[in-house]
Amino acid sequence: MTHQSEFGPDLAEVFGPSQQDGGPELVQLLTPEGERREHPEFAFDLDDEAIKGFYRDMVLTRRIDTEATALQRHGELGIWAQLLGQEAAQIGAGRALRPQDYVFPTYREHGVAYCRGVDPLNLLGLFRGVDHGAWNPNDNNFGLYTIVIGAQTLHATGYAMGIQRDGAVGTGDPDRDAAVIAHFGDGASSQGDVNEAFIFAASYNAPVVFFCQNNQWAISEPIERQTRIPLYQRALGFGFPGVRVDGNDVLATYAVTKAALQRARDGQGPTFVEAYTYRMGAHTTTDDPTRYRLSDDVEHWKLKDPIARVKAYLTRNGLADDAFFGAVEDEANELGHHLREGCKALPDPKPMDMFAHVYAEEPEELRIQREGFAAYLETFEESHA
Amino acid sequence: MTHQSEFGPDLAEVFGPSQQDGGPELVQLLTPEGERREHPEFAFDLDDEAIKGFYRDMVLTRRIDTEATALQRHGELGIWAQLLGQEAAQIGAGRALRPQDYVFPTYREHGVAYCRGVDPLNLLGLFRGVDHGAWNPNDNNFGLYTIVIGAQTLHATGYAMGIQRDGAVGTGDPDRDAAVIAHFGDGASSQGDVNEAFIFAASYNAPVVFFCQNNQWAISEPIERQTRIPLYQRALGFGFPGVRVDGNDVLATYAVTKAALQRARDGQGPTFVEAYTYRMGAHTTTDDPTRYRLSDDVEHWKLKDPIARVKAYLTRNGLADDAFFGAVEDEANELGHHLREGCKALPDPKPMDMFAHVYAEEPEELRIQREGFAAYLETFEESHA
Amino acid sequence: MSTQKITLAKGLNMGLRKAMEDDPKVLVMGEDVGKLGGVFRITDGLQKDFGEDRVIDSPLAESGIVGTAVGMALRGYRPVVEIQFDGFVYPAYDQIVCQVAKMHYRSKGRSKMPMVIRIPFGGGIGAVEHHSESPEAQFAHTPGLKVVACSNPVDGYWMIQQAIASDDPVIFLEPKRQYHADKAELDESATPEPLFRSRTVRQGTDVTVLAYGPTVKTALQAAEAASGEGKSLEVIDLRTLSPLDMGPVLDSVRRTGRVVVTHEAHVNLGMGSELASRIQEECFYSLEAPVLRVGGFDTPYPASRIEEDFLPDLDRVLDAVDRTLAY
Amino acid sequence: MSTQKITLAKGLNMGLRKAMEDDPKVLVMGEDVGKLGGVFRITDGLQKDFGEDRVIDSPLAESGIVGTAVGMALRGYRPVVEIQFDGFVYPAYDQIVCQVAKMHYRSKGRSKMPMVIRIPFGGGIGAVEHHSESPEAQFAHTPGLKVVACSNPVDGYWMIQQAIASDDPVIFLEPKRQYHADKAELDESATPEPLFRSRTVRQGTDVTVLAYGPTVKTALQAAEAASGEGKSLEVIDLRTLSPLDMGPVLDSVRRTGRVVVTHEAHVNLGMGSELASRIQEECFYSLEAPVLRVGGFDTPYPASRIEEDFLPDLDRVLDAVDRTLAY
Ligand SMILES: Cc1ncc(C[n+]2csc(CCOP(=O)(O)OP(=O)(O)O)c2C)c(N)n1
Ligand SMILES: Cc1ncc(C[n+]2csc(CCOP(=O)(O)OP(=O)(O)O)c2C)c(N)n1
Ligand SMILES: [Mg+2]
Ligand SMILES: [Mg+2]
Repeated sequence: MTHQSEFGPDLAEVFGPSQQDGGPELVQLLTPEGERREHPEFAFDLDDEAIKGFYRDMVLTRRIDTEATALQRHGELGIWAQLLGQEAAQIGAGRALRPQDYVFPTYREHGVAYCRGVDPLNLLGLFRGVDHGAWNPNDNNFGLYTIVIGAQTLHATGYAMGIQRDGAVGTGDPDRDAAVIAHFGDGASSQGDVNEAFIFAASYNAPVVFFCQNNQWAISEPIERQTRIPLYQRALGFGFPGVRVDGNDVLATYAVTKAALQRARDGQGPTFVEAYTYRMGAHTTTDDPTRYRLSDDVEHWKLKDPIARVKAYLTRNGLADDAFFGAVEDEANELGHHLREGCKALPDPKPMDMFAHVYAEEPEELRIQREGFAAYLETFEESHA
Repeated sequence: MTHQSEFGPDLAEVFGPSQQDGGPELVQLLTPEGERREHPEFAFDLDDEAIKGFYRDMVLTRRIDTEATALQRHGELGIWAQLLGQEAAQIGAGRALRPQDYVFPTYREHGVAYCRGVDPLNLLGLFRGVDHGAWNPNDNNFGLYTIVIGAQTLHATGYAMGIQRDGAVGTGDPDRDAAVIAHFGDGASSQGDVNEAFIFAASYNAPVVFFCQNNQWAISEPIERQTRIPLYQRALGFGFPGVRVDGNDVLATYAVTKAALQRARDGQGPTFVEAYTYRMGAHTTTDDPTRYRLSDDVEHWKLKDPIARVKAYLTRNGLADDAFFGAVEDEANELGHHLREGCKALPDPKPMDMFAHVYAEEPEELRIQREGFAAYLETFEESHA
Repeated sequence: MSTQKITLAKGLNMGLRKAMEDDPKVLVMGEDVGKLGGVFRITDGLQKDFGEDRVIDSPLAESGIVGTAVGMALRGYRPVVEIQFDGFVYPAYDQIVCQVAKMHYRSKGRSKMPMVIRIPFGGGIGAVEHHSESPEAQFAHTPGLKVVACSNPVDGYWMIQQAIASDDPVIFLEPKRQYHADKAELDESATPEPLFRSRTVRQGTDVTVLAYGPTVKTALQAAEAASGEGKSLEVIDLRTLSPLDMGPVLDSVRRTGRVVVTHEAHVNLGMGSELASRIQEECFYSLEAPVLRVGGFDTPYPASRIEEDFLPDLDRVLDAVDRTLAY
Repeated sequence: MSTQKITLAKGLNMGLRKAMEDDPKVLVMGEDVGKLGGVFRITDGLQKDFGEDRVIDSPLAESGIVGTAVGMALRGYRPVVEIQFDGFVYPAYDQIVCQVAKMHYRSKGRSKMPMVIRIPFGGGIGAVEHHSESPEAQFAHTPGLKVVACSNPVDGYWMIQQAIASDDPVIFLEPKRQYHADKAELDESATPEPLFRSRTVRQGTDVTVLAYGPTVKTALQAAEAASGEGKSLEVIDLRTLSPLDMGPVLDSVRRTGRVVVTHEAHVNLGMGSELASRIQEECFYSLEAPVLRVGGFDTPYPASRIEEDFLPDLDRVLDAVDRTLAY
């Protein structure tokens, strides 16, 4: 009785399906082979030193990811949301930010967190189950990870409206004008909240960049379930620009995100950036992608590896030598060590911690509950004593 | 301290604001002066008799509206949602339907209800407060009025998915293939639910027409608060066609809706129809539009009256005489009488009715509550006896 | 400052204005709150005086309103969100219970959520479906939110200002049928009671009647009627639903031994059930009779022509009083 | 038919399969329910056998899932919706409480809403935020919905089929930490108990313990432990939360005079408060002690490393048992 849906994808024929190579609209500045490309609208305006920096960023980010994945396998984390394959999208976006900009991440923005200076160890807390978010969002203008899909896009829009009200948009002062970036996935684009965020951002012309990492999958559901046309086109219907950038190309992602952020800071409103990429790993460490996707696809995308192409570029043009790559590798090893040791040393919360910070001002009834539980716990300590 | 927002509407400049005359994209087949126009894509394929029928429909619909408004003023209704000015949009859409199609209305679709053969008296119940919907949705394939903005667009999409599963799409059998029409307003287009309905409809290629009456206002909020670009363009970002039709032109609305419904029935998926019109009256009888809009605008739109232009066409071309117009007027008077008398005669619900139909199968605890209240009520009857 | 007679609508309007004057970070946001002044006119005149950037007409999307307000709060603003009617708070439910309620906890107190969500609630105005709901229990069940209900013009004036001043998110319930009903004398120079305190509004000795929002008036009328029959009812206006201020309640119950709770929300899992549970837990030996609950029945809100039968009224409160006294 | 040993996950899977075989109108819909078989594999293999039109992978939008399911139900289908985790039901809250719950009432019984909304609920699996919530009280407070919770594999098999057969919408709660835990013997030829009935799962004479879903196991363990100390606990698996089946509860309380209710949901306005209210109302003179509640604390669900402290466990149930016995 196995059968497929009889309702044919006629729209995909009309509008063209989402293509594995991103289609002609893809902004690319560095090919998978490591060759630079020009684009009529977007230019990469940094030097080769910066590219070496991006290389380092991506290697370290990948190390955070593989280290955390390994920690999960060893039972040190409850779960981990891998970013393997999405390093360029995150470093490109993260490095385009100014300090005064503000980031609203999902649960997978480890690379962006790294760019913001969040100690990667802090990212592990919530996956280990010791807290819901260890860093102070105000320290690095990097919000806490948001798990309810799409919710943070509205927060980002509201925060951007706050920036407007603070007069920090369109003044021309580069240290004052600020933008917000909202991260989300292709699956998230189907949530009402995300679409409402588009509406509010357009309506108020808010300085926010909607940065979607289209990694082709929402757990087991392919992008075709969420949209029949290239996702960046969604923005056009809301009245602001959408751009599809090669999310495995750190130069292009940087250039496009930078332009979008500047547009926001200048008071020209929201932009939608679709970073076209691929989730090379499982959705999380508890997922089993062999149930729903072909290893062929994964192989195809391996050829587009975001780090390999920068390495190719650097090598081919003699911009970096073994000493450089070796030094980055050493740094990565050090980071790995930091994470391994740090993770195991993360202090477990104490039972009584669950009562902390429920409110800014604790109500009496909660105090009573808290004290009651403390007294209850003490009876055990006594009985064990 | 009065001031306006400083965040300029630069997008409106880029994309062009929503224009009072609907802009060049407006599909129009009958001008406000009553002259027929051709359109490259949409043709009106009925004869002049049909136009006379539409005239009658619109006059009767307007009478339902003015009669109900008067009944509210006389305290017979708690509130009334007026459709004044939107007759052509509703009759054009309503007459394009086949019996097997299904309608999901808002709270203002009195003209569509009329087209479906719902006794207008039945519409009064919920505004009078005697029930939440008096008609059987299955009698006329006309759903109950939905008050929570946008919720019905998802029901419409799901119903359309049901039609697909029944194999009643794209068979080529004109009596079998069915479509769904979802009505909603310009304000509703901002709700998450409506945008999710677009996503589901596109994803499953569901046979549903999203029919938006853009009457320029969501209570006191102008369309510019909801979108900076023409609303029909919203659909393009979701991957299905959008059309802006002159909602004060019954011929054009009919032609466009009919084409969209046929597209759906043929299995070609959803279409967004923006019927560009104007809410001539208040939002409801409790609203006071003088607080937020200029009477100039209303005057401007009076010149585009949907009924006047059909009358002009019929008169100018000698297609209808005084006898015809008089007969329609008589019918309207009769209808008015029916509504006035019928409304006052609508039976009040009985207190115990509140317990009816909470569930298909009443749980014991509710039965006990119901019986307890009945007994309680009896103590009053006894004490009054 | 001299006193003046005001309605609840006026009290709220004045309180909002005062809060906006006192703190430039206070913003008002919602559907039709601008030129129209809200469908109940609670924000009347505020946009004219504070501008479109502080009194923000929003697109028609409740999740969007609350969700963007979260962002504004994170940026240091104090948004006061208006939900047009109780029945339309549900599209924002996710943002309220998963984000507004949890942000402070999640962030270990680093991100405050000083937001007020104003909800005109309750029935009795002859409205159509979804315009007469009482969603308070659902919010009170959610840790991280505070929930209060005002019942009179003077409280409206003070409580809205206190809620705005609170660093915790407050669900602020306004009994819509009282908006333009009774007037009361406001003395703007008075010192208000704290926000999270209940108030005994009538002393009595036989039965304690607990009420909030729209049923405070009903309870007082019942007390008046009962006193004619020689029964002395003590009436407590709870004012705060989460946290509950059990002190005055338990004191009273220890004296009277009998309790009737009344609210418009459905009885099943309504505030009455929590109050009954706590009272029997705390005052087990003081109770002479079970705590009785008089609320909206466990049916959807009915057509308005029979809403007064659905809603608790004087007679049903008195009936419960009689039943508890008969124990 | 021969019997077999199955897990809860398997029981639900088999029950869904049976319902789909028996009635072609039954559809399954949700995120990842197709090829993946759901993140908990409850729908494993169903799409392969019943096709993509009956086992529908949906876009990532819960309101959309429930809202389109409403439309499918209106067309005559019987949708079974999967919400991936408890904490993600809230975006669909509006559709559930305003549409699913009210359609039958609004239409005077003309539009049935035979929908099942399956929600894996509760904690104890070491998950991150929003994956361990217990939202049942909020749904039970809503007239028009029926709410049930299964606690074991055999009930899973039967109850899901009964819920699907019901013409009323059913919120179907599945204790996710039991999915792959204990096995039980299923006899497919047996006659199941009716859906909306509670069940006494252990007889006792001293204290009545009320539980449902994940806490049934806890309660049984407590009873076992208590019996070692000579205390006889009666344990009732409520199974149905709305409507409540008070018959067996009141019978038991009249015998024991003492009650402990335990659930993972927050105590404040949790099911325990409704149960306590009704029990004190119905059995006032039988109670020897107040009804005590043991639930999740009134804090947001904490980080998973301390979730077992948040959740009611054997010790906390026994503590309450001791407290009630000390009265
Ligand atoms: C509201 C909500 N529904 C469901 C989930 C469960 N869930 C977690 S991640 C995910 C898929 C997200 O896909 P996408 O947005 O593409 O982001 P990605 O994980 O691919 O980065 C789902 C369904 C959730 N977290 N929140
Ligand atoms: C979810 C929700 N929020 C708010 C309201 C209150 N409300 C009723 S009608 C309306 C404006 C609707 O505007 P639009 O969609 O343009 O339709 P129109 O009334 O103009 O036909 C509002 C805000 C509602 N009914 N539902
Ligand atoms: Mg994805
Ligand atoms: Mg409108």
